[in-house]
Amino acid sequence: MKKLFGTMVAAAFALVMAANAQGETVYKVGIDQTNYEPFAAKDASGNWSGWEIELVFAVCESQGMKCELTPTAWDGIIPALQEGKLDFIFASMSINDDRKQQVDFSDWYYDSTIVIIGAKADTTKIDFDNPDSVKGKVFGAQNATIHSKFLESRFGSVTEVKKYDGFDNALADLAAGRVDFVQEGQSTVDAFMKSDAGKGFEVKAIVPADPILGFGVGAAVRKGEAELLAKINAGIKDVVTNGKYDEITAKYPGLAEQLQKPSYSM
Amino acid sequence: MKALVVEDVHKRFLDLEVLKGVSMSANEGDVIALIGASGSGKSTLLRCINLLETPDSGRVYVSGELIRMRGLRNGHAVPEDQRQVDRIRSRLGMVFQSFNLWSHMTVLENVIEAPIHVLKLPRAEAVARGEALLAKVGIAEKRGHYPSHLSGGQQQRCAIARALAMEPQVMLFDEPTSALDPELVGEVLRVIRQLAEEGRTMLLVTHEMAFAREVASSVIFLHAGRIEEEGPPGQLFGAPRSERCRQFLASHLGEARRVKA
Amino acid sequence: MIFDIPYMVTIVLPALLYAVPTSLLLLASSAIIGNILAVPVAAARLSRNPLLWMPAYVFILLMRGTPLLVQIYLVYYGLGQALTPEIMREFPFLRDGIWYAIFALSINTAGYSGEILRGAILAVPHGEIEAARAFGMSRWVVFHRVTLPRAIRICLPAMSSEMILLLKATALASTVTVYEVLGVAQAIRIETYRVYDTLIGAAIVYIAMVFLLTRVLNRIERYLNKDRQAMSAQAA
Amino acid sequence: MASKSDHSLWLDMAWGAEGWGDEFAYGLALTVQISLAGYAIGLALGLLGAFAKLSGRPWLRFIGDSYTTTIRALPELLLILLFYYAGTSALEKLLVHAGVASEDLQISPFVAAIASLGLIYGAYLADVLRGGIQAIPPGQIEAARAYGMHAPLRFRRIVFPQMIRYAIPGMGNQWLNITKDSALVSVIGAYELLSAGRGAATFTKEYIFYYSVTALGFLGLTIVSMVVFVRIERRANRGVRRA
Repeated sequence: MKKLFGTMVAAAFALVMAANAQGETVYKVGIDQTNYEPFAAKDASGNWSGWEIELVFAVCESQGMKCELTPTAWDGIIPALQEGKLDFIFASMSINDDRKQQVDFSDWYYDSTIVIIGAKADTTKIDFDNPDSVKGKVFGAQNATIHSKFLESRFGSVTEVKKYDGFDNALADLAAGRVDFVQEGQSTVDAFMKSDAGKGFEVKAIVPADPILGFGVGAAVRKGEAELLAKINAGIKDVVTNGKYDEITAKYPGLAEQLQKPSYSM
Repeated sequence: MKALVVEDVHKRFLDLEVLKGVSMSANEGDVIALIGASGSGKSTLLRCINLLETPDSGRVYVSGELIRMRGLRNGHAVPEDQRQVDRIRSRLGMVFQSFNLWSHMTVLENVIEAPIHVLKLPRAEAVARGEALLAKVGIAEKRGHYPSHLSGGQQQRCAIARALAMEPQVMLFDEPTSALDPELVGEVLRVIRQLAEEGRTMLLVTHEMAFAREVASSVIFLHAGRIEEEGPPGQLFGAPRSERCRQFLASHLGEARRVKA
Repeated sequence: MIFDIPYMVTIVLPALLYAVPTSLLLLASSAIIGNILAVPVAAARLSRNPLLWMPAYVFILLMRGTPLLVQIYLVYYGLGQALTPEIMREFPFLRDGIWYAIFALSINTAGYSGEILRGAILAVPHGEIEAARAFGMSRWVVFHRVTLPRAIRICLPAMSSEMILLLKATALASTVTVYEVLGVAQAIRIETYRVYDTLIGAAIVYIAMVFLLTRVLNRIERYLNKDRQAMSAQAA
Repeated sequence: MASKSDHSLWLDMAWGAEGWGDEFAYGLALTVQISLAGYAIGLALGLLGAFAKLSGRPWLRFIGDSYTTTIRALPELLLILLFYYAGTSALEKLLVHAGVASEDLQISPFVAAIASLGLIYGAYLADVLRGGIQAIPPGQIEAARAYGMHAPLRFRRIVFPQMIRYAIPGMGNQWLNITKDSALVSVIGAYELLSAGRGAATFTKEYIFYYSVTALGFLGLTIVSMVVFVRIERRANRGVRRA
């Protein structure tokens, strides 16, 4: 018993100390710990895969950076970055003013139309300037996203906006019928609607531009880390101009039409 | 050199003064019986000698070595050097009223525990010594048993063997038979008598008057925290000078007869 | 990272207090449902009929052997998968997470309380039950007039700590879109990026709720133990 | 819903790239690791807490009592969030400041999970261990003093083994509780069995099946733990008269 106790304490300390041992610089890339197809999802093989995962490794490779994925709870991903638990976030984070006060963004590396989806049977006409058009309906979105904030600001006064710790759970409730509409980037909902569970759903509305939504998706670094930001920007530019970007996109059927690609004049 | 010297020991619990200046001494080979009514301070005196209770003032010498104490402002005192206390304790063999055997250790493990870890005796030597002592107190066959499987008398004999295993200079007995059923008292007293006959220095707090009269070389009668009378057993039991002692003995006579029979 | 006491007192705490009724609703309804369910669970568990005690045994093992969070997920997302969207639209209350949370908390409590009650029933002095039988009371009458009331008094202290645990467990409802105290605290934290104010504010609210609940439970215990107090008063 | 009639869902639990079996096994292994390490820290803190609560010094007793009452009054999920979001950065600064760790020390969710569970269970184990110490007949400790055993020796040879014996049932309960509470750390992004279950459930949209498998994983862990603790209890109770 005594021996066991000693071993356990030693093991615990070893664990704590292991966090302390570090060799060469490995960049910790913050991604959402929940599934966000087709950009990032953990499949049955246990690996993270997806368009964005491939892209970030391509960016890292182009700059000779050693990168390591760090799945993080989405609602804590900005604090995690600020506290140094992450070196940068590469997780479909939309660039908007709100977040710019917390972090510095790279150049945008994709943009996707933002849509609201709902059941095909539902005949509600969503009028973004008239909240009463969706009175009694329930919206769903991932917590701490531009989507939840946008829905809250437009419709929050008359409808319920349910917020989820991951987009995957928002979809689960959409399929279950607990929420009527879910807002997300088109490329993400597309993956859902192509699946078995998404058969009965369609795009109900295309979300108009709004300061809350900002424009484009970028990598986020701690405020003032210009050097790292420059590297990431160079990396993004590199993969876009050398064709690697298109190569990755081509692996995901239908994604090319959904994504807006940044362009760089030579 | 005296085996044990106690000088002017005082001890108070809250506002109750239990020892009001007790002095006594024991030569090598003395068997001193401490008698007195409950609350007279006899157990406290015994416990002050090995510092299970810390005397508020006074001096205790074991084999001529003074246990160094430091007085506190609140009237109590603490030992100056805990290591000295531990060393002196290892030379005093204590036997408790309620045995206090370590219940997670077998009989033999109880006996060899302190010799190995306090005296740093090699294990084999401690085991040999322990087995010899268990044979001496008559429970050799119980060596692998746990205390809870033993009768009270066997437990107390084991506790005596445990104290003896330290080869103490003085044995301290704190009412060793009080917690025992009457029919088990005899077997424990037999062992103590045997030790007395071997010439061990012993201090014995007891209610067994007949036994005290038989084995003690000297008897101390305590009353209300003071030594009321002391002397050889023949004199103290035969012709007590103090009225209190006479009364005490009279009330315990019945008990004494019972044990004798 | 900042900890701003005025901000916490004026902004966070009022918002959290607003969510206290939701937490208390979760607590009260699952305590009532769970403890009522505990009676048949305990009775079945004590039955000699394997068709009764075996399901009760498995139920208790499942409730006590798996994390409450997994039970909540299983109830919320599992039922979400089982109930069709048509049923959900037919019964709009089914869309609200709080019912699933109450359901999960209730069956969980039934498992724990059932086991506590079982122990208490076994601890009822046999003589008292025999005396009731001697008066010709039927088994049912003996159970609900003598055994159960005695058992409930016996297990009151254990039940009290179980209720404190239940109050703390209501915080898990925040994981299935229920805005009880922790849920609201989390929403504010995410919204404002302020960690210390919100979470410490929630801690203060929970400590206050636990403190008050402890006092209420003590009152109830004292009330139900009137008979013993009278006795000890006489003895003294 | 999308029930697949053409093949059993159990096939999806296969090992390797095609199935979720290895993800669940990995999650279960991490659950066990997090629980074990959290429990070890909990025991160390619990021991300190128990001594503080039994101490003769009022300020130590106050610290011990405040620690256990506060932790006991707070939901475990809140404590885990509090430690992860607020506590780790403070701890990092403390360790760096104390020179124990280098500047770039980062506490991962995994370590934060272990530390927060350790902190929580330290409070519960403190009360269990304190009960264990109080259950030791004082005479046995006095006997150890009477033979000149110094305090650390007394603790090692007499107090600790007996305390553990009296505390084993309570310690067993707390072990079962920590294995279940370890599921809460999935919320802060530490990977364990429930994270594996959620990943599989949301990826395949088979919530009932994969959350049931998750529950069964925890249930298996509970049952194995119960069997082990019955054995340990039987071993530890040698020398105790059975009533």
